[in-house]
Amino acid sequence: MTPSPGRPTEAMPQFEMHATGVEGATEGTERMEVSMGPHHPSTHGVFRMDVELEGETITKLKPVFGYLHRNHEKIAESTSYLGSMPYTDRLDYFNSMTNNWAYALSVEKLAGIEVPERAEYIRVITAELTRLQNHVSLIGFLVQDMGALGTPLMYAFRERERILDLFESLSGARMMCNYMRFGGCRCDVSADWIKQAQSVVEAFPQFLDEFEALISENEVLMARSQHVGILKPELAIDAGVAGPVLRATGVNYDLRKVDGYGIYDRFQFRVPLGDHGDVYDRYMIRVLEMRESVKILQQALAEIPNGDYVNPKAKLRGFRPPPGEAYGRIEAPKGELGFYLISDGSPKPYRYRVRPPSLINLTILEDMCLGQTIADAVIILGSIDIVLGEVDR
Amino acid sequence: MSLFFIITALITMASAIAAMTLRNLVHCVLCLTVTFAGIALVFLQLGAEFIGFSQILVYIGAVSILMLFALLMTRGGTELTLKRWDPVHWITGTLIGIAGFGVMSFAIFNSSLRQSKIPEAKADSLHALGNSLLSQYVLPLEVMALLLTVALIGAALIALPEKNVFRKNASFSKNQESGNK
Amino acid sequence: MWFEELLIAIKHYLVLQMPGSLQPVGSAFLSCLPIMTSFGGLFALATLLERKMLGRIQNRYGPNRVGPGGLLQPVADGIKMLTKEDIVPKNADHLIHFLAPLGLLVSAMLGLSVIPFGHRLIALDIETGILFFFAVGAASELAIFMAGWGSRNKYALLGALRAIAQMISYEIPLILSALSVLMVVGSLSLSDVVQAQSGGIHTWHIFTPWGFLGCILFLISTLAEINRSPFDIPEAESELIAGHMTEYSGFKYALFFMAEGVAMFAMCALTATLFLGGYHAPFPILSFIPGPVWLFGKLTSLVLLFIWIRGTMPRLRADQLMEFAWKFMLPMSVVNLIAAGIWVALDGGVAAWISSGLLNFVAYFGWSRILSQASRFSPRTYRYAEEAGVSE
Amino acid sequence: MIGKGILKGMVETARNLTGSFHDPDRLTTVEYPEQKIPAKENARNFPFLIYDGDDWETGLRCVSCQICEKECPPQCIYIEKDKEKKPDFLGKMQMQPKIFDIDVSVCMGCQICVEVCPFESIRMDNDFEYAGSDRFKSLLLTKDQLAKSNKYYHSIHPTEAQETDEIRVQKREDHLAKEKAKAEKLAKAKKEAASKAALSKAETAKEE
Repeated sequence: MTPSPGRPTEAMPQFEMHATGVEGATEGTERMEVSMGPHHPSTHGVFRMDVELEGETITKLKPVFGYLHRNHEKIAESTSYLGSMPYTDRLDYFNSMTNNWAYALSVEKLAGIEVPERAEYIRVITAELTRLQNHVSLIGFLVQDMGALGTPLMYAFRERERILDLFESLSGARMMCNYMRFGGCRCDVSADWIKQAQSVVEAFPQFLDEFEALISENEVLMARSQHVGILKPELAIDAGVAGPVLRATGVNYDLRKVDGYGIYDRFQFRVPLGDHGDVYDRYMIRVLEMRESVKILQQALAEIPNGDYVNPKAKLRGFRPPPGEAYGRIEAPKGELGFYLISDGSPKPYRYRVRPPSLINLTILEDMCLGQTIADAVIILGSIDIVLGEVDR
Repeated sequence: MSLFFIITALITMASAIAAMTLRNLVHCVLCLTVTFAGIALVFLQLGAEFIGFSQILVYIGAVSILMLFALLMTRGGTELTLKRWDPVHWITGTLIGIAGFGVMSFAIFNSSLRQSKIPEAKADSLHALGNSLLSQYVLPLEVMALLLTVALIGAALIALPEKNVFRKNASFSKNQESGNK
Repeated sequence: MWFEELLIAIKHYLVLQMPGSLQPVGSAFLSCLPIMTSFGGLFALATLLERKMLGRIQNRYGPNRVGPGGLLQPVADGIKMLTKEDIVPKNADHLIHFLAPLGLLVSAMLGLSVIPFGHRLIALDIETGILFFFAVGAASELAIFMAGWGSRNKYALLGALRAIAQMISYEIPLILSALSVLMVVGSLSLSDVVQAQSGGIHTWHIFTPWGFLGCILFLISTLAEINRSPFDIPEAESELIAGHMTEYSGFKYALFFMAEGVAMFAMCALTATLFLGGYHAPFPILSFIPGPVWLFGKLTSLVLLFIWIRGTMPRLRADQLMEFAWKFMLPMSVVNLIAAGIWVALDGGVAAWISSGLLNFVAYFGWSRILSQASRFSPRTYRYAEEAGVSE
Repeated sequence: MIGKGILKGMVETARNLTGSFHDPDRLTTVEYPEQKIPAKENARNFPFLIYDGDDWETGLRCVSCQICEKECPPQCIYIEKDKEKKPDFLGKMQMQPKIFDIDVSVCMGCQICVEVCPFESIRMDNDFEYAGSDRFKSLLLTKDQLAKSNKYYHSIHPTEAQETDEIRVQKREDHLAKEKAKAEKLAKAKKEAASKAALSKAETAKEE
């Protein structure tokens, strides 16, 4: 009367095989194709995975995207340099501040604009706050994908809300901040705002402790995520993966240290590294990165100097960089975000190209998913941390 | 012969016939389940609570599910492809049925059960059942238990996950190799 | 006692008013009616309670728009479900698709009939009560299969087969851990089980070594049996949309939920009966409060525990779930059965306490250590990059 | 030991469960239509046009220079110039828009129009309740819907409005100073001309 242990569900799908056309049988068992998405509840937006299954094991996975393609790069080539700034908000709509920064950085490189010190501090503060809110919502979503009925996600969103409130009182918008300008920022931060930010940052480690007590040592989470979706460091480097996904494989590569762009060389922080490159490592690396971000924020908020918030020489209207090309990159929360610009001296970029971390981290999805079950594919996708606005552009 | 028994018997027989004649195998199994339930009801009417509920637990809860699983794993639950009126099948089936029925009725008519009146269920029948199972019939019980354990271990062995062979097909690594060539 | 006697007197009076030939049917009807109505109402309240409590766990208010404090939310949900279009897929097997929710609800409701709600307050007092309970529970697997297969939907079928595999696997530890109680009590009748725990809180089975582990195992198996988090894999929305309920809408969908809710109550009531003293008060001094109140109190606290667990836990993967059932639950329930056997053999003295407690304790810690080493998961520590060794 | 992490997590949820009853830091929900969070001072949503005084048509600051139309990234602004001119706050005759439409279903609230406007006439509103029953018309805001008074601007963004007013006062002062200088120059020129004329007259008279 007892079914065999292990995976009794192995052979289930074969029933449907006759009803739906399925590719030819191999080695005696037939395979089933399942199309997960574009409106599947856990594909994080309009993303589709064409999965070929043997039992519940994935034998082939084809990511299909482009449902959200909006011609971002071409639009940017037909609008002014300033006009693309609000569009960069919509690339990775979780992290508009870092998107702004990366774009502003490349335009500044292109036109040789100096950035005042205060503006650099403001940029570091907003970028690290962005990293906090991105990572916190990501781990919330990841645990939600594992089936934790919203509780960790709600806690994560409660904290994210505090940071979004800061963004709103600074830039006017919660997510589409459009805050950076070439040579600085759009408006100044007030002493009051810095105080608010300090209180949010002070309270954040306590929240992280709570969150970790809630879920980090949960046996179910560990069983679900450890040794699942392993990414080898060699493959990660070959595929150009960057950000926490790369660091979870143990590769020490953080642009804040490597490039030292902005004023990151002034702050004391460490780069956490994983040893296994599995889902749990990617989760924990993000938690640890948040703790480091809190350290950076504490230093930056304490040390912020007075001065201009934007280079007074930078022109808002009629901005024409000299002919040339530039590539500016930063360590966005999701990985290396770069903008490559070619100017022909006109008010519009001749070529505008985004290096989206989400898309490039997504290329290794199949390599991580093969041989795992379909339930793992969901959390592996969740652990890569993609935003379809950036993947499709 | 109460009205209730007649209804039960009719349902049991009707579903048994349906289980034989329906073309969709899953429907057949579901009808068979109704037959099992009917038999359990007959047991209950005879006052054999333990056997009746065991019948439900084992046959409806497990055996029919086992059949359904087996069905889905092998045939895919689609319609039977047999010709409906294959005379050879029907004649052999009828002969086997008649033979089985004859043997059964011969056994029943010659058994001692028919002579004696059916005893009323005792209040401590359950205790008696348990005692006899663990004293008089302990050896058959142990043998059955051993057999089932062996079957369980065998099933577990068959179901052991095989080594993963899919990983080497990973698209990125493959593309990269072909790109390098 | 007075409350139970009052109810029974009312029922007898009502039965006597009926014509003689109708009396057996009428008596059965009058036994069923309170169970069906009270658990139907309780289900409605439990949905509200669940949403409210989950909301509070997640720092939200929960439903509070309909009626005072959201009290009428179940009514609104019910109306919504009733007025929704009942969609049956074109290719579905209509009869089976229709019968599945009914079968599930009936099997869940039947289980309640052998639960003693108070002294002599039991709809069906049979010698093999617990066997009846598990037997009708087993029928729900068939109903779930019917739902999954009848819908002609990949997700529904996958969900149904997962559910069945899971339910059959967890039925074994469920029955084995219940068996420890039956061994000690020496009867399959639930009224005998309750009667054995009538002496106050110290006689409850949960406060014995075998009863404690048995209760935990029973509760975990219960969670799996009724497909609740963290074992809600059959309806894991991140993988399988809604499992076997994918193709159901409107009132049939509501029936599924109702069946799940009633099954949860039935299981909780059984847990309370087997391990928590059933309808008995914890202290004899409090026995002036009617038995049903105690039982419902215990049942509600178990339901709250389930909601609490649901608010905390992620969900296991299907194969890990099976591994857990066969590698942890089954050995532990067998060990617990042995512990109960020791208890019976030593007749429940101090020696029995120590020996069966030690057995369970050693088995639990030893086995969980071995298992967690074998399954390779553990909390990790992380290293940080050296400042100098930045690699490009 | 299996179960330790789970127990830790359950303690945490229990703390949040009780905390949600007494700790406003935990229960952050605001029940929207009844309760509203006061808008942040910087909050922006869609642009509007400012007018001075009481009459929106005469007080409208916009001079239909069309810079915002050109700079708007999603190009949601549509302006047509009116043939008739009207005096602005400095008294100069300026162009005015005949049509000024903003399609808020296209607008992304990026604030670039505000930054590029040289006449302080377009600013960001913080009203977000734009839901309407008409899909197209109710989201196409016309000049009369867009025009809002300077007083309203002060009520939603007090600091920014103060700065804007200061800029305008400065502009007026500059203008007045310029006018004055111009007038003085003119007067001086006139005087000079007059004296010159007188001189020349005298000269001619002398000559005669």
